[in-house]
Amino acid sequence: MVTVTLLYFASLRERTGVASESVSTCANDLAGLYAEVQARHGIAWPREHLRVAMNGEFARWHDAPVEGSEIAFIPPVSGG
Amino acid sequence: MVTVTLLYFASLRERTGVASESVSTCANDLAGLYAEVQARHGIAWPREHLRVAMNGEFARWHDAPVEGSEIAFIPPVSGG
Amino acid sequence: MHGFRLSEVPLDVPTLRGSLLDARAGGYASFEGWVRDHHAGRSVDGLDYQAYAALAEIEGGRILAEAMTRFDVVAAGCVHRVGTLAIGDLAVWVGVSAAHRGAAFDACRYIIDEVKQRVPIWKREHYREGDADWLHPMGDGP
Amino acid sequence: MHGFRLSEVPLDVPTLRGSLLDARAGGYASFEGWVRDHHAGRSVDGLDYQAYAALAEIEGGRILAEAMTRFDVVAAGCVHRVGTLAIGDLAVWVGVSAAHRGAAFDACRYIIDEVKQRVPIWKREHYREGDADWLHPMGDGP
Repeated sequence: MVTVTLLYFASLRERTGVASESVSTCANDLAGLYAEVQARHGIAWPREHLRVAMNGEFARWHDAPVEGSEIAFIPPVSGG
Repeated sequence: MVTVTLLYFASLRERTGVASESVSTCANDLAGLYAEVQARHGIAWPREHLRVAMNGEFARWHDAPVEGSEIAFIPPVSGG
Repeated sequence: MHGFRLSEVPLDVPTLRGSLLDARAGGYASFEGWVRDHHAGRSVDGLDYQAYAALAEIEGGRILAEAMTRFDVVAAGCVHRVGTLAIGDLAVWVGVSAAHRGAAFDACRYIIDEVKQRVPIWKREHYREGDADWLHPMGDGP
Repeated sequence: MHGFRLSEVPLDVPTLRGSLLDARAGGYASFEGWVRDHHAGRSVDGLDYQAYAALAEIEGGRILAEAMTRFDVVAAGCVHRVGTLAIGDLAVWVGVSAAHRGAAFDACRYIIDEVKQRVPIWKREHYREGDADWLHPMGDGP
């Protein structure tokens, strides 16, 4: 079990209603963590449409969540 | 025989020493007129490297010089 | 302005441009993204940009470094607004100086294309009818 | 500034850019040619531009009209300096606004490429050694 901070942006922030939250998780990897978040917040968005970042750097879905880290699920971007 | 005004720019102006000159010519076309100018000013530049304009519009070498017109031999350009 | 940064305040183009002036540079290409009054058939009144700032600055900096490596340029910069913008406001500026224009154009286009695809910034459009939407190209929404 | 013109005085980029602002435009691409301090391996101190003004304005206007036809743009302008310029001075400005960036970039590049090839303007470079030369790409000289 690790405790991490989740960051939400754009539609995900609108859906979850929070900019960040602290959660404890037993997920083995970031994919599993996203599945928990999907279930808890009712997010239909398939993982394939998102990217994931840990501690300010892009990460891989099979990376394990690191204790105390900051994790962001990155929806498709629309800058410019 | 027609009388026309010749305009010179850039290297051609430097070579002829004038920005413009009035000449009378019996040349049948602008190619013939350029041949006269080449001989008179010692210009080696082959016609194929130049364009020609008459009265502020590009013209063709086989066009006849028009009485009173303004004719320019246009060396390769280097703006920008 | 060399490299990439976010800005919470309006951009001053003359200052940004001036920072790229260089006696070795013969060409300067720039791109500006302006907030326009319509999108996908709807009338737009304004928009918000939200960024994941820490990652945006890292990824933006990476794109600028790639452009410097791939193209023969003298200097390059990009600044992206965050916050609330009105129609006609400047959302993003890219500027590139180079000895020759081909490299300046190519690098400028590379930077804006990559920034739009990779940098974690999101746009929320406000429509004339009163509703608003986060834009997520290629996604169906959460 | 829409269309093409020559200028005997320094160009004011903010004014030129401002003339292309339009609520329908989402992108603005621009190119500036600056006088650089070297060319073909020689150190350059400055230069003169000479134009066949009447024909330059006709041919420049034609290029701008072609760009408006070929690309989906909102507005486009180009101004070219004539006279004596120093290192770093702005020799030519091109600006294009469009709904989408692809058209803005493509039109901007088309305009500068065509202007350099077709508009009767000539550059005389002053070299650090004191000599000067008219440039005639592809020609051997008169």
